[in-house]
Amino acid sequence: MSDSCSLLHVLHEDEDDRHFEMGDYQGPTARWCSGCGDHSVLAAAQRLLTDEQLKPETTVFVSGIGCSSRFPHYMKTYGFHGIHGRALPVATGVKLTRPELDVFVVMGDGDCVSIGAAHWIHALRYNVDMVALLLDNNIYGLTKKQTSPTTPQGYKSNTQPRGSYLPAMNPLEATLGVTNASFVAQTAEWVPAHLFATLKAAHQHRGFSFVRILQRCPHFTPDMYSEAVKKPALVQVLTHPEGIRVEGLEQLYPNQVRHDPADIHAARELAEDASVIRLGLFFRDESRPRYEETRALGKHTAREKIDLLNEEFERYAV
Amino acid sequence: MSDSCSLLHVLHEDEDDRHFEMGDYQGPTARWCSGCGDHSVLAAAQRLLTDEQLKPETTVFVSGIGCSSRFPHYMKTYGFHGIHGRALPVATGVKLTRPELDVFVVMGDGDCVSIGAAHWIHALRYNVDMVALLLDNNIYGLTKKQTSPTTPQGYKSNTQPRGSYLPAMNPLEATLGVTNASFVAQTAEWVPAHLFATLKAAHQHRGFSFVRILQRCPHFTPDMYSEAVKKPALVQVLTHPEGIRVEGLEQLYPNQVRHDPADIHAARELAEDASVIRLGLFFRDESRPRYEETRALGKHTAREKIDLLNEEFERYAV
Amino acid sequence: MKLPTVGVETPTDREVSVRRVTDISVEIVSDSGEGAQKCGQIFGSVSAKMGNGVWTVEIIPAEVEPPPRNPAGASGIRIRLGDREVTNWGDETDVAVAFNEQALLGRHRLNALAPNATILLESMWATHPDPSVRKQWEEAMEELSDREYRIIEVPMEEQCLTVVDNPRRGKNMFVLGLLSWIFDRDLERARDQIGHAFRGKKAEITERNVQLLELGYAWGAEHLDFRYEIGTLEASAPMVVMNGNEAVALGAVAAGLELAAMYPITPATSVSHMLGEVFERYGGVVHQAEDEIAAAGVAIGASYAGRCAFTITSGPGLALKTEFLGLAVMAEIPLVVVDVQRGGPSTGLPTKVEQSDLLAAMFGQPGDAPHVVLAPATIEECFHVMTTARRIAEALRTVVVVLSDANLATGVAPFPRPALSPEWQAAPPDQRPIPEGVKPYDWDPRTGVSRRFIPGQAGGEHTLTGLAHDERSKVAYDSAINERSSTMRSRKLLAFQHTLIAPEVNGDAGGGDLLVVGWGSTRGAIEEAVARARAQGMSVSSLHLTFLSPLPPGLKEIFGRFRKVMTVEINYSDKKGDPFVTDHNRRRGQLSWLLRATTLVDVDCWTRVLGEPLRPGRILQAIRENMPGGTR
Amino acid sequence: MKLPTVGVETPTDREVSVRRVTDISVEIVSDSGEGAQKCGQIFGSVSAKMGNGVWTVEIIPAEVEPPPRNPAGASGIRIRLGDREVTNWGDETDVAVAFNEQALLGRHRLNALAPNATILLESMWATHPDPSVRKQWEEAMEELSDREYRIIEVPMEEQCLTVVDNPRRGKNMFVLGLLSWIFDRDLERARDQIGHAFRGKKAEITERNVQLLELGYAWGAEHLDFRYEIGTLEASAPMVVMNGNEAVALGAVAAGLELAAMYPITPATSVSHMLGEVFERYGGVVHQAEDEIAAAGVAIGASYAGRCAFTITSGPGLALKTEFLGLAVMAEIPLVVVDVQRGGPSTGLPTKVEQSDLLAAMFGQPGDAPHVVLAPATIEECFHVMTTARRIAEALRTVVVVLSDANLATGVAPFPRPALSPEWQAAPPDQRPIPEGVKPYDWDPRTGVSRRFIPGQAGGEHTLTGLAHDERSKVAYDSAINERSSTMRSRKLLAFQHTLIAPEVNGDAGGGDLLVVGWGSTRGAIEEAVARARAQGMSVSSLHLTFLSPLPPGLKEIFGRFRKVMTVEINYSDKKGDPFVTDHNRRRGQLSWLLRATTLVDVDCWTRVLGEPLRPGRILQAIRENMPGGTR
Ligand SMILES: Cc1ncc(C[n+]2csc(CCOP(=O)(O)OP(=O)(O)O)c2C)c(N)n1
Ligand SMILES: Cc1ncc(C[n+]2csc(CCOP(=O)(O)OP(=O)(O)O)c2C)c(N)n1
Ligand code: SF4
Ligand code: SF4
Ligand SMILES: [Mg+2]
Ligand SMILES: [Mg+2]
Repeated sequence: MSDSCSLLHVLHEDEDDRHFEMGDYQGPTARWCSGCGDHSVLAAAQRLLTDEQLKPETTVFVSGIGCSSRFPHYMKTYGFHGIHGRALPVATGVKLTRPELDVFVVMGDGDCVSIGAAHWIHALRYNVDMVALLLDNNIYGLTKKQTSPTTPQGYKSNTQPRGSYLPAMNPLEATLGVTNASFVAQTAEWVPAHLFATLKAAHQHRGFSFVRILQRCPHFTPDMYSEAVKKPALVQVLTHPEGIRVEGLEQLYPNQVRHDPADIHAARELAEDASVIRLGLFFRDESRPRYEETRALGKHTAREKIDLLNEEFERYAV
Repeated sequence: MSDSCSLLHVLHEDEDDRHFEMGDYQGPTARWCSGCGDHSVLAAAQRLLTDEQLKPETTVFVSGIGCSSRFPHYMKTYGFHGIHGRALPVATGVKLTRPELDVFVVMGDGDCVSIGAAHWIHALRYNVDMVALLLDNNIYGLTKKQTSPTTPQGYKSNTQPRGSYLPAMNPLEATLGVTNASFVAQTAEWVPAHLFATLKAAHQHRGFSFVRILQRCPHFTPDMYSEAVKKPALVQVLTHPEGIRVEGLEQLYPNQVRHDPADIHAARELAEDASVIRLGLFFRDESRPRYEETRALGKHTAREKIDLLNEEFERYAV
Repeated sequence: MKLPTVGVETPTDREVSVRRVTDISVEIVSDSGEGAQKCGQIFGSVSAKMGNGVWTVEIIPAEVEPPPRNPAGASGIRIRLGDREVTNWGDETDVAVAFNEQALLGRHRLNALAPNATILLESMWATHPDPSVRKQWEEAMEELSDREYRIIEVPMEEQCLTVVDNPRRGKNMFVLGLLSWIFDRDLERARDQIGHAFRGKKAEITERNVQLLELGYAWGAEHLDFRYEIGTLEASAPMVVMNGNEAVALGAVAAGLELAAMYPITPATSVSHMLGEVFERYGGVVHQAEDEIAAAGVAIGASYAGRCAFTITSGPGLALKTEFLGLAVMAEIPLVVVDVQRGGPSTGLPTKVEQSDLLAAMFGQPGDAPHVVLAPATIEECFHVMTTARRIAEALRTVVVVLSDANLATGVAPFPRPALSPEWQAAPPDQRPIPEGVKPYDWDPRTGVSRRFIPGQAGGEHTLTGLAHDERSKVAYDSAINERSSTMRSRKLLAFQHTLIAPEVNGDAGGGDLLVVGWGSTRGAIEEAVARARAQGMSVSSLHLTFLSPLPPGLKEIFGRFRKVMTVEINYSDKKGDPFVTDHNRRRGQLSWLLRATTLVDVDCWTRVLGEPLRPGRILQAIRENMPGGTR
Repeated sequence: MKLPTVGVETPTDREVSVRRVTDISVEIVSDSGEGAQKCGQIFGSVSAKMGNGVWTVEIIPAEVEPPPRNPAGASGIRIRLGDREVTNWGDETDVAVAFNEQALLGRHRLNALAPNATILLESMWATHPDPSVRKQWEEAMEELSDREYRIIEVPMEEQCLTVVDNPRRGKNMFVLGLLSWIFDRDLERARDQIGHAFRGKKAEITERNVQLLELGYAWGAEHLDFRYEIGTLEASAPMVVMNGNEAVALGAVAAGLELAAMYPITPATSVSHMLGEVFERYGGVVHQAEDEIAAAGVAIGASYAGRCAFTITSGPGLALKTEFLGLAVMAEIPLVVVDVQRGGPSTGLPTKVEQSDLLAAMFGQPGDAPHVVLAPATIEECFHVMTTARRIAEALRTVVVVLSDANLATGVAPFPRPALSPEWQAAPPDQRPIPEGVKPYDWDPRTGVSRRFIPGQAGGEHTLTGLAHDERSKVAYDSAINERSSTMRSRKLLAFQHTLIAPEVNGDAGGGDLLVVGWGSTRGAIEEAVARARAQGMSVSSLHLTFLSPLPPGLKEIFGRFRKVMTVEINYSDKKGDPFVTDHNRRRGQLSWLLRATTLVDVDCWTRVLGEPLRPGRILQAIRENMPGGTR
C-alpha cells in the first residue's frame, strides 16, 4: 500500500484496555418472527464475541439477502448486508486485504446452497480464514416459502405445491467433497450450548470454517424440526477429544458417537446417513493451505513502488 | 402444448430405415491445435453416435465457451454453443421439454468447475437424463493459459506465474459429494477404447452421466499428461462386471483394481487418492429420482387448456 | 384529546346519516397475521360483484412477521370503490379500520389517510392492563390529533369473544361485517365469498366466520351513525377480478406458454406460486432454478428446443440475466422475459413500486442487442401482454421484455373476462424436414426475419452460436458478415416498428398546452389526474406508451401539437432548481430520456420515487405546476 | 499470372530506388506460431528508438492454433511508421511480408492491403512437392492478380536453412533483417532488442537469431531494388512504448491500486497477465476469481475494507457484474471497473474492437444507479486513467467504469514516460476513530458526498446495505428517505459535473460546416481524417469526449456553432435509406443517442462494426459524404 499504509497498521496495534460486555455487541432489536431460530444464533454470536473479547470495530459480519442475512444489522460491529448469494466473495475481498479483521459470514440455505453455490464451493477451496455460518431452515424465508435445495423431498412449498421433487441436498456431504475444505461442523440453534461451542471452535480454527446450523422457521415450516426438538433421541452428538466438547450435553443428548474429525472417510459416512440428526465437528485439518498465506498484500511505500515502476519503465523505454 | 403438439410427437415416431455412417455425424474439420485431445473425444463421440445409430436431427450437443466448447460445430447434429459456464441450464431446458432428444453437454474445466460450478452441482442433483462431458485439460485453453480450478498446485500460468496457489480441485470427489448424483466416471482421451466404452456406458445410463475426460493440451501444457501417456503404470483401471468393460485393456494397462460402482464410499476413497490416475466407473445408481420424471410437460390441446382456463376464471369471476 | 367516542346508544336515539359518494377509499390495517387482507379481499370481491368499480392494494410490511403493534409493521389492504371503473389506488383513505393504534399511526405517518378520515379503532388498547401499552395509546392519540380525523372506538375483541375463543383469528370477519353495514353490502354474497375463502377447511370454520360477519353487521347497525351509498355500474360483459401477477400467470397459460423458469424474487414470485398451482393441471412446468442465470438458460434451452418458455424476475434478477439476453438476441432465440419492477437500485425497496428498469431492459446488454420492450398498463393488459409478447418473440426470433411492476402485481381490479382463442396457443414452427439449401439464418433482406429451425427437423442440423456467424450459423470473423448480421438483427425491429400504430391521445388530439406522457402502470392515475385537470379547465391531455422499444410512430408529430410535453414516471430525476442542476446535466426520467433522443423535442419530466404508486391528486398538482404560462 | 519475380541479379545490375515517405504501413503475416509478431515488435521498437512515430497492432486469429496455410488463420502484425507521432493503425498496408500465400490471401480478402502494395512472399510453396499446395498457390495468385500488387518471391526457408535446422523458428528474424535493409534500420539497436527478447534463454539462441537478422539484411541488400526513407522526430522527453493493456496495468500500480480481481476474458486478460508478473513485486495481488460476479464481489469487499481495488473484464463479464455494480452505487462503495470492449453482442468477436458497451455501462443496472463512465483515447491515457478513476471513485464513493477497447488493448505506441507522483497512491481515508454523532451517510446536502467509514474505525460500526437506507445506514422504507437518498446519490454526479471543463475543439473552435464527435480509442483516426479533410479545404472540426457520464459542460453551445454534428463510433447504427429506416425509428450510434437526449441537437452518426479499428481514410470519406451542402 501507499505511504500512509504503515499508519493504518500501527493504529490497529494500539494498546487497548477496553473490556466488552454482551451489550457492546448488541445492535437494535432483531425483527425476526418470534420463535425464529435466527435469534438464538444472534445470541450465540454475541456471546462468542464477548467470550473472545473481539473488538467491535475490527469484527465484520458479511451476509447476503434473506431473513438470516439481516443478521449484521442486529450486531454492533461492522456489517455488510450485500446481495443474494454473494456474501462469500465480499468476505474474501475483506479478509484477503485486511487479514487483521475478524470476518464472519452469515448465509441462508437459498443464499449459500442455491444461488451462491459456486462461491460456496470455491470459498471452501480457497480456505481463507473466516467463519461461515449456513442458517439452514430448509426453506426460503424472506420471499415466503419457496423450496430450497435443502428442503426435504415431498415437503410442500409455494413453488412446489405438490412437494419438493428431489431429495434434499446435503450440505455437509457436498462440503466434504471439496478439495481443501478444512473445517466442517453441524449444530442446531435449539441446542445453545452446542451452538456456542461450535462457533467457538470455528472461530479458533485457522482457515475457512463451515458451520451448518439447523434453524427453525416457525412461520413457514413449524413442523420441520419440531420432532427433533422434542425428542433428543433423534439427535446424535459427535464426540472426540479433538472435536467440539460441551460439558454435560450427554445428559440431554445421550445418543452420542465417537468421531475423529481427522477422519474424512468416516466424516463422509456420518454426513451421508440421514437416519438421525448429527451435531458436531465432522472434519478439521489445520494443515490445509490457506489462500491468503500466499496472497497477502505487501507493505510497500509509495516511494518504493515508484522506484520499482521506474525500473519497469526501463523495459519499455524507447 | 397446443393443438399441433401431437403432430410434433407423431413426426418423431415416423418409421425410419436410415442407416448412419460415421460420416453422417462429421461436421467441418475441427480447428483445434494438432495433437489436441479434443480431437479424440470428437472421434469417440462420432463413433458412439454411429454405434447407437442416433438420428442426427434428434441429437443435440450443448456447450459453453472454450476450446472444448467448439465441439458442437464439428458435429453434424444440432448444436448449441452458448455462453461460458452455462451449458448445463441450457441443456436442462432442452431435455426437460423435449425428452425424446438425445442431449450431450461438452464443457471445459473452467467452464464447468469454475464459472459454471453452481450449475454443475445442481445438474448433478436434478439428475436429468443426459451425458455431460468435462474435457479437463487443467488449464484455460482458449484464453491462453490461465490457472483453472483443476490446475495442479505449483503449475505456472499467465495469471499465476509463480504457480497455482492451491491444490487442484478434484471434480470426482466434488461430484460424489452431491446428493442425487447418479453416474460418475473418469476416462482419458489417449485411451480411445476406454473413452469410447465410457461414453457408451454414460449414454446408456438413465439419468445425468458425468464423465471427466482427462485431456491433453499440447499447446499450453504439453507436460501435463506426458508421463501418464508414456507410462501406463501410472494409470489404474477400475474393473467390475457392473463397471466399464473394455476388452483387452488389461494388456495395455495391467494396473487394475476391482471396484463396485454401487459402493459410494469406496468410490470416494478411490477418487480422493491422487497417487495414480484412475479410469473407470466410480459410481452409478439408476434408482436415483430424475427431475424430469415429475416435471414433464403435458400434452393438453389448446381446447383442453381453454376449457381449464375457463374453469379457472370461475374462481375469479365477479 | 378529542376522541369522539360512540356511546352506548340505542338505534332510535341516533340519526344515521347516509352519504352519497361516487368514489371512496377504505383501508383495513392490523398487525401481520390478523387477516386484514383477507377481510379486504372479500369486501372488494363483494363490491365488484355488486357492480362497483374496485381497486385493491395490499399493504405489506418488509419483514415476514414484524414485531406487533409497530408503526413500521402495519399490514393491511386498501380498497377503492367507485360508481364506475376504478383504475388506480387513488389518493388518501376516507374510511379506515385499525386493529390497533400503532398500525394506524404507521398509515398516518405515510400520509395515507385523508385529513378528515373516519376511523374505526379497536378500543381494547386504551384500557390495556400493561401501562406501557396505555402510554403508547395516549401518545398515539396525541400525534393523531393534529388532523381532523373522526375516530370511533369499537370493542372488536370484546365482541368477537362472544363467538370465538381466539379473537385474533376472527376480528377480520367482524370488521367485514362492520364494513358491510356501512356500505350496505349484500350479505349473501359475503357469505358466499367466505365459503369460497375457507373451501377445503372444516365447515364449522366457515360457519364461525359467517357468525362473526353477522355480529359485525349487527354491531354496526346498532351503534354507528353513518353509512355510505355508492352507485353501481351494470357490467356489460362478464368480469373477472384478480391482481396483475395472477393475470400474468393465467395470461401465460392462455398464450400457450409451457415452461416458466424462475428464481424467487419479490414482487415477481407470486406469478410462479400461481403457476405452481395451475400449470400442473395444464401440462405446464414451473422450474425453480438454482439462480436467475440458470432460469434464463433453461427458458432459452426450452425455446431453442421449440417449446414456449418464459422467465420472470425483478430488477436484481434481470441484472443477472443480462448475459443470456445478449445470447438470445445474437443467436435469435425467442424469449419472453417478465420483469416485475420494484424499487431500486440494488435490493432497494423489494416490495414497493418503481419504473426504473426501462433503460436497463433496453440497453443493459453489452454490444448491440436490439430487442422488444413493452409494458402493460392495466391488470387486463397483464393478461393479454403474454400472448402479444410470445407472438412477437417468435415472429421476430428475439427477446421481448415485459415490464410490469409492483403496483400492477399487487393491485386487484375487475376486467372483462377474456374470450380465449386457441390461436393464441398456436404451436411453434412445424417440424417438417428442412428443405435442402435453406439456411438457419436465411435472413429476409427486407425484414431481417428468418425461419426458425428446431431440433428434430431433419436437414436442419447446425450449431447455434453467440459468436459472430454467417447465414449458415458458422463462426465468422469477416467484417462484411458482422455488419450484415448486425443489420439484420436490427432490421427486425425496424420492420416491426413499421407495423405499430401511433398511440391515441387521451383528451384533445388536436393539441393544447400540456401533454403528459406515461408508460406502464401509471396509466390509470395519470388519466384520472388529466380528467380532473380538464374538468378544472386546464388544457392538458395524455399519451400512454405500451411499446418502448421500438417506439410507436407519430410521437414527434403529436408532441408538436402541444406547448409542453412532460413525462410522469415512478423513477428518479434531478429536480430543476436543485443545487448544480442545469438543463445540460440534469438526470431525467427514463422515458423522457428516450423521447428526447428520439424526437429532439424538449420533453420535461415529473417523477417521484416514493415507493408507492403515484396518487392522481399529486399528478394533478404537478400538472398545475407545469402548465406552460402557469395556471396556478 | 503476372508475377514480377526478382531474378538472380548482381547488385551492380540493379538500380535501387529510394522512396521518401512521411508515413508507411508494414505488415508481417504467417501461420500462428511462426513468430511474425515478435519480428514486428522488434521492428517497431527499433523504429521508435530511432525517432519514428509508431503504431503497432497484432493480427490475432480466433483459434489458439488454427490449421496452417489457411486464410482465416492469418496471424501477424501491422506496424505503421511516421515521421511524427502516429496515433492509429492507418488505412492499408504498403509493404507486406507473408510466410505463405494463404495468410496473404486472408489479408487481401479483408482489404487490408493497399491496391499497389509491395509484397515479399516466401517462394517455397510455388514448387512444393505436394501438388495440392501448388494448386492452392496458383489459385491464390489468380485471386491476388486483380490488384496491382508487386509480389516479390523470397526464398526465406532456403536462406534460413543455411543457418538453422528448423527454419520455422528463424524465418521471423530473417524477415526482420530484410525489413531492416528496406527501411535502413539501425542494426545495432535490432541486435539489442533481440538480446532483450531472448533474455533468460541460452546465449547461442540470441546469437543464432542475430545471424539470421544479418542474413536477411544481406539478402535484401543483394536482391531488392527498393528502399524507403522516413524522417524522424527528436523526442523532446524520454518515451516508453507499450500497448494499452500494459499501460492499464502499470497505471494501476502508479494509482496505488492494490488488488486486481478478475476472471480471464479476451481482450482484457493480458492486463492481469502483466499484473500477475509485476504486482507481486509491488505488494499487489491479482485474484483470479471463480467467475466475474465473484471478481466484482472481491473487489468490492476489498474496497469496503479500505483497500484500493479494481476489477477488469470485457462485455460478457460486464454483464455478469451488473448486479454488483448496482450494490456499489447504492451502498456508496468506491469501485473501479475496467471494461476492455470487444465485438458484441454476446460472445461476438472476442478479439476484435467495438465501442458498443457505452449504454450498457451507463444504464445497465436496474434501478437508478448514477455513476461515472469515462474512456481513455490513447495508450498514454490508458496509463493515467487509472489514477483519475481511482480518485473519482473514492472522492464520490461510487463506481467508475473505464471503457477501453481491443484497439487500445493491443495497439502499441510510444508516449512520454510518466513522471510518477506519490500522491497518486495516497491512502484511503484515515483510520482514526469516528467522532460521536458522525453518521455513515452524512451526506453533504449540496454535493451528496459523505465521509467513508472503514472497518477498524472505532465508533463507526454500522451495517452497510443494498436496501434503501437512511443516513445511519438503517434499512428504511420511508418515502421521504428514499427520495432523499436517491437525490444524494445523483447529486454527487451533478457536483462532479460542475468541476469538469468543456472539451476543446480540434480544428476550428469558432465553428464551421461539420463537427465530428468521438470518444475512446478512435481519437487518433478521427483527428487524422479531420486534418486530411481540412487540408482538402473542408470546414470540419472534431471534438473528443473523455467523460461520458456525466458529460462535460458546453456541448450544446459548441454544437451550435456547426451546421452539422455527427458522431463517429465503432458500434452499430441503422443506415439512412435502408428499408424501413425513418428519422424516428433509426437505431443510432450510442454516443449520438446520449448527445441527442442531452442537447436536443440533431446529432447524426456514422458508425461501422467491421471488427477492426476505423481507418482514417474511411472516416475521411464519411466526412466528405456528410458535409452539409455536400463537398462530394
Ligand atoms: C438476485 C436476487 N434474487 C432473488 C432475490 C430474492 N430473495 C431474497 S432472499 C431470498 C431467499 C431467502 O432464502 P434463504 O437464503 O434460505 O434465507 P432465509 O430467508 O430462509 O433466511 C430470495 C430468493 C434477491 N433479493 N436477489
Ligand atoms: C462470461 C465470460 N467470461 C469469460 C469468458 C472468456 N473465456 C472464454 S473460454 C474461457 C475458459 C476456457 O477454459 P476452459 O473452460 O477450461 O476450456 P478450454 O479452452 O480449456 O477447453 C474463458 C475464461 C467468456 N467468454 N465469457
Ligand atoms: S420467516 Fe422464518 S426464517 Fe424468516 S424471520 Fe420468520 S421464522 Fe425466521
Ligand atoms: S489450446 Fe490446448 S485445448 Fe485449445 S485447441 Fe489447442 S491444444 Fe486444444
Ligand atoms: Mg432459508
Ligand atoms: Mg480447460
